[in-house]
Amino acid sequence: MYPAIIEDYQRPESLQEAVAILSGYEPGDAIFMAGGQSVMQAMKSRMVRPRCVVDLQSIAELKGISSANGLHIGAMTRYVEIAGAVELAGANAALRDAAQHVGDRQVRNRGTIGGSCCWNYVASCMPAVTLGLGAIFHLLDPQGKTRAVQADDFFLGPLETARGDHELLTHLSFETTPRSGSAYKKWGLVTDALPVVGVCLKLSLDAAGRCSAVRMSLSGLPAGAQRAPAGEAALMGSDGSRESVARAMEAVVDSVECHSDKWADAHYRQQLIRTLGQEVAATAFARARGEQ
Amino acid sequence: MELKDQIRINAPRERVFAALNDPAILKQAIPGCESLEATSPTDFTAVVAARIGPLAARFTGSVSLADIEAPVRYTLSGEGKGGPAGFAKVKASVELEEDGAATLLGYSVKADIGGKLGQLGGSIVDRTAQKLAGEFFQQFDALIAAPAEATDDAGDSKPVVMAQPPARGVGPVWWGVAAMIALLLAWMALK
Amino acid sequence: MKTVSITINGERYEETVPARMLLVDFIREKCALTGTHVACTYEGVCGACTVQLDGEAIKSCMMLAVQADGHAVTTVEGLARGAELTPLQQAFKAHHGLQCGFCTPGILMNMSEFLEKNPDPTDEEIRHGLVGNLCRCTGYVHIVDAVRAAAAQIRRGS
Amino acid sequence: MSAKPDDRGSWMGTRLPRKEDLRLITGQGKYVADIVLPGMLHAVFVRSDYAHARLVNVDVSAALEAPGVVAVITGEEMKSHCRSLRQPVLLPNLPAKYPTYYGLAVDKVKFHGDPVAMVIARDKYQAVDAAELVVVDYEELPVVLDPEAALDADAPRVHDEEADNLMFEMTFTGGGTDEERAKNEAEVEKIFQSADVVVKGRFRVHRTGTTPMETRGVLAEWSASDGLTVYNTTQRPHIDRLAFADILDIPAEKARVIAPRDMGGGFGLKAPFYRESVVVAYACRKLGRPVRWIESRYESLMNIGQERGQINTLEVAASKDGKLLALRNRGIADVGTGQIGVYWGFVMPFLGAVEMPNAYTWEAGDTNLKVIFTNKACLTPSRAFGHFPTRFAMERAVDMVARKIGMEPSDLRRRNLVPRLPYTSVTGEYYDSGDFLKVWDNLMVQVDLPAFRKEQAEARAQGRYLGIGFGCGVELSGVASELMVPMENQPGYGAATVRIDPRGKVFIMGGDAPGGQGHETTISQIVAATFGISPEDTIITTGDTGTTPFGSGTIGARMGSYFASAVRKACDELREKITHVLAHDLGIRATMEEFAFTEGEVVYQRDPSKRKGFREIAERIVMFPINLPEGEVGGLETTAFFEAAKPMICFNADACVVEVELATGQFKVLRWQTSEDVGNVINPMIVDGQMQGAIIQGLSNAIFEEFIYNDQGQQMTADFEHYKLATAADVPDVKVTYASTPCPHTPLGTRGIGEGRPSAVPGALCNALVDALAPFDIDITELPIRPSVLWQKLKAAGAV
Repeated sequence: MYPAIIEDYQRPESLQEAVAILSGYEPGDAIFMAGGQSVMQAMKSRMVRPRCVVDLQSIAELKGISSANGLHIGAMTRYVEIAGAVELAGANAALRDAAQHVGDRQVRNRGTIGGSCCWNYVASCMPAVTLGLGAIFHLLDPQGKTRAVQADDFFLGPLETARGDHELLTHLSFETTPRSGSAYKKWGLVTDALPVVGVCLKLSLDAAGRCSAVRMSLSGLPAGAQRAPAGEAALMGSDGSRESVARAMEAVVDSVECHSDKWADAHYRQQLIRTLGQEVAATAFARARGEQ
Repeated sequence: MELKDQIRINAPRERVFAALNDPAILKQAIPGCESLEATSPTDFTAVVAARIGPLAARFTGSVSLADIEAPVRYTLSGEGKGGPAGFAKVKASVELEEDGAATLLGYSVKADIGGKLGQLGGSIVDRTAQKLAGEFFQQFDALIAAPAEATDDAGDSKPVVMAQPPARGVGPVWWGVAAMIALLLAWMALK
Repeated sequence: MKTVSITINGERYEETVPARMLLVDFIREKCALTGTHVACTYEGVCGACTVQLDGEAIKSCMMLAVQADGHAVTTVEGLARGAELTPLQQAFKAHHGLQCGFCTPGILMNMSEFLEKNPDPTDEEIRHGLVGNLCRCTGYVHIVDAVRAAAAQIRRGS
Repeated sequence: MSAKPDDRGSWMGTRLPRKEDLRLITGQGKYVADIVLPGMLHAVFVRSDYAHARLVNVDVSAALEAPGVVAVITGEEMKSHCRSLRQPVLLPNLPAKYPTYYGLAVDKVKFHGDPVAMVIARDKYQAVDAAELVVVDYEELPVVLDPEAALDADAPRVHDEEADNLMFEMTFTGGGTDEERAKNEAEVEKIFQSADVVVKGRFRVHRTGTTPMETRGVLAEWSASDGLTVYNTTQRPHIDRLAFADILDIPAEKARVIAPRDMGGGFGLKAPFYRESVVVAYACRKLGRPVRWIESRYESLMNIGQERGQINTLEVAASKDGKLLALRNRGIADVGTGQIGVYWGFVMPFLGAVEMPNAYTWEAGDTNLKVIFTNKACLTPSRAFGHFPTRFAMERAVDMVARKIGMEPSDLRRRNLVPRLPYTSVTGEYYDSGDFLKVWDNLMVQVDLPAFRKEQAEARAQGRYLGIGFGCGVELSGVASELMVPMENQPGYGAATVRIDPRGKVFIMGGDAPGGQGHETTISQIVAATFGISPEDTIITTGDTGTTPFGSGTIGARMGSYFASAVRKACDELREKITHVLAHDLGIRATMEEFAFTEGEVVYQRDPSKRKGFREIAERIVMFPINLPEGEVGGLETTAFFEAAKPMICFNADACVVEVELATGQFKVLRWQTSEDVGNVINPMIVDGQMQGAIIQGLSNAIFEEFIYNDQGQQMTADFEHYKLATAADVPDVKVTYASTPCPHTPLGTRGIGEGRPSAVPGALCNALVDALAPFDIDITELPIRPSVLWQKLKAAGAV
């Protein structure tokens, strides 16, 4: 189908120009277009009917991965670039795990990390992964003011984020902690489908090889991207043994709300949390130990 | 979709029932409510501008009341139309029970959505509806419980919003409307 | 209405179009290049409309024409040079990689970029690369055969 | 890459690359959506949001005012200006309730997606804008969705004019009278009473179908002199033409239907006559301008392509040494509204019931089918027409017997395959020819079961669960008039016109309308082989009722059986004429058999110096028709018809190997191996492709796809995010092998293949899963089979 009438299309070339255009509209009347792989679905089904589309493609500052001074990823950095970025190792390797399996090649050639996080669809990978990695979201407002929002505060629930109506997400920054590893894995009925359940785990090891810091997040559940604090607590001090991971995932299963739908019932989702948890834990520990 | 819960409101039963019949309160408590009008003693229409994240829509709902047994219980049925998006149908019952100075408000809602709204609503319908119902109650509780708390010297006082006496016969429209908005939002919340 | 200039298969098209026009409609209706197909509604899942935007495979139904202003698009009509088919096109013919042909242009546009990035793919990589293109006729078997054969042919040629 | 004729110079049996491909791989294909006519308008349907509701009012005033809008058509207008779709040409000769319905809904909407109005605008975007402005006032009615509950006396009725929701009921065994059937039932019961082993299952198959990548499309134009021309995505243009004429009340000579040469798959979905086509055709006549409707995927998934949808309660009696004795089945098909012309939803389950006994010998059978209306989209034909569910039930039941008596399922199958043909099944289906055992034995050679059992045991010792599953299927090879006339009120014969031009080029015209099966190539090989010319020198035209002989369409594997045979017959008639003239010119007395058509020449075999180029003799007969043998006239063109006296079949057998992960129930199909009897193969590459595609469709149906209605009758799977098709990464490679027996009833020994091919798949798949999990003794009787379901079963069995 076809989008409803769009009165105006703008393609700003600077950040300031972009936020200025948006601020000229009532909230919701103008939207930023990043890769468009979600927004176009919403526009074509006419769930979203913007008066103005502000296309971010020409703003160079929004693009690319930089590890010069901590890890920064521009909001308009595409999945294809993240999937192939060798610098995303160890603590941030989960970004690659996710980006390699979002949608399909064509989607990965257009879709962006910032677009996905700002859309915050209920079942999607990037919100859960950036949450699991503890990303910081950098926002710019029309007055030129910037603010940094922790991932825990950025995602407010499906389709809602802390981004203000007239704010632009410019980039995300990530910690590059040593002796750390992360991993993400999802399951869907067909290959690379939206997650029925996905698990992201990031951990740091102490000198004895035990977990000294953990973040865990889930995708695919009705709450949208969410932390799994019970699992995190249970994994602290773990050496990565299957038993310790199993205990942690059981704690997760006990503490989160799973739902039933046509792809899987709630019990099966719980089982996926258990099995995916084991897989991502094995990978994350290996990465933290420098084995991968 | 079915929602069922019981919540405790810090106000006596009569007062809760009256507030549920007060369009001004309801209008404030319903997220995004633009208007709330009685078209007959038992029929009401509401226009709600709902918004979630990047999505926005205006939604027209109509609600009819039945089995009114003040201040104890009533049932309602409602229908909301989202234009080409589809429709929502709601059947609900509410029961108020005294719990000391407070009131236990029990409700059960069955809602069905149709058209694109339902097809694209997917599994997040319940969640969104619950969230909105939660928002409503939070606001509702804040609106009607505040005076009682103030007289109890129970810490920070909240502004008293109850501005006018309940209009006669205006029923608890929030039900249908809240659930319908929830459904509409669920529809929009899909990619 | 917006005036856009899009280079398609090396030819520049300047047209004034509504902002809401999809790129795929621009290609099919404004440029009369009907090799690019549409097979889903709003979901953008089937991949039949895949073209290359500045050399990368994308779904032209998931983009507005105005977004492609100033860019270069390649469609299936732009693959062959005159009568000379590309190795991938030849392989699809030789290995019966198509039946009804409706999904084929999208697959060719996706796989020709895929093979540039990964000239020596495993079958598993080919299949993973094809996830964004639904085919209902072939069961994918001969498509995988064709892509594998084309990869070998391209490697031999270079 | 180009194939060559075989040693004898024949193109038959060679892997000739397809003639169709060049245009399709270069973007030059012309599908219906690619056809643009001057002044063309765009149509969009407004469809019901409700599954069952009275139409109180349809207000089109705002839509009419919208920019670009030319007209809005409603059901009332269709009813007053056109006949209903309940026309004799579209009605089977079977006793069923046939609802009266029109191009658009009148009075009532009966399923979610029922068309209520059609908006026509100059621009397709504007047409969608305006469709949003049509305001429909519905009075909701209670829905009936469960086919079993639909038979309750107080169930809401889908069609007000009918007494109940039972559309069709038939018993397929025992004979024609109630008395005979009762006697048969008693006899079957006696076998069940005394049998060593009885298995019983309630086998439920969900709604799923074949979903071609190209949706439907209709482009209609009207001219006062020529009447109606419709470009329609149809598999049967000649039947459509009659239907258009009858419904729109147009003289039949003023109706022409053209199925575009390129059609993006059909698989049966494009075989019915659809109501949307009528509205588009009506609108173009009313407006005097071309009108085009291209179906959206959303509409397609809501309206068509839904098949399967049966519950079969099947019992099988067997002896303890593995002889199948009797079957008893009670089938229920959920047909939806039944409002789709030609098939009416029930013809598929009807044939499915007929085909239930499959390739096995039975002493007796007792089968009954009830087809029931519900507030859902009408079932439409899909490849494996009706018997995907019955075969799933049968192939599972056979394995259940094998397990019960401790026999290898493959051994049990072989023991019960019909050993000699012809044979008539307990439901009266005639199996003409072939060799089932040869096909089976070839499969077992490919599979090497002892080696697999060893691999399986070793894997199991390591905690890996491998399983093997078998299935087989008798499929119709085309449909003879004997079956087509009662079933679809249409002839089964194949028809072909063959014309040779003065340059020796051969034109073939057929009334069928292919959608990717490679007719142009296959026919060119037959013609090339028959005339000893190159396939390049042939031109095939299909789909245009204005230029092709009457035919029932591309349905039911008619290509290799009926169309190919008609082409061959026509070619032979022309060979007869050519050799007759040539013998006359050479001054010899010779019969056709004494000439060879080879390498572009016609050679007198007793004296090869006596020969003439094919082109030269063609030119002589077409252009210089003088000095001809007595009684002969010039010209080289003929139309031939082929009809088989009895239905014909093909046969196939499948084996697959799966691996299941206990912890999640996730499984992978590791190998898929087939053995086929397709008669003489014209182009093995094309046949391989047909088989592979069919098998993957079957897998995708069995695992991923499902049309879901919620408890309000809302269709919840109307896009590809919700209706999941298998991607390339989800399915295995498929190895196709042949153990063919030439068909004695076709001139080339060919059989039609491909239509029924997916039906052996779900049984084989589920048998493999059950085999892999044999230690836990689970069973599968319902589809779709998904990891979550398998895991629940494993959990219930205490495996995890």
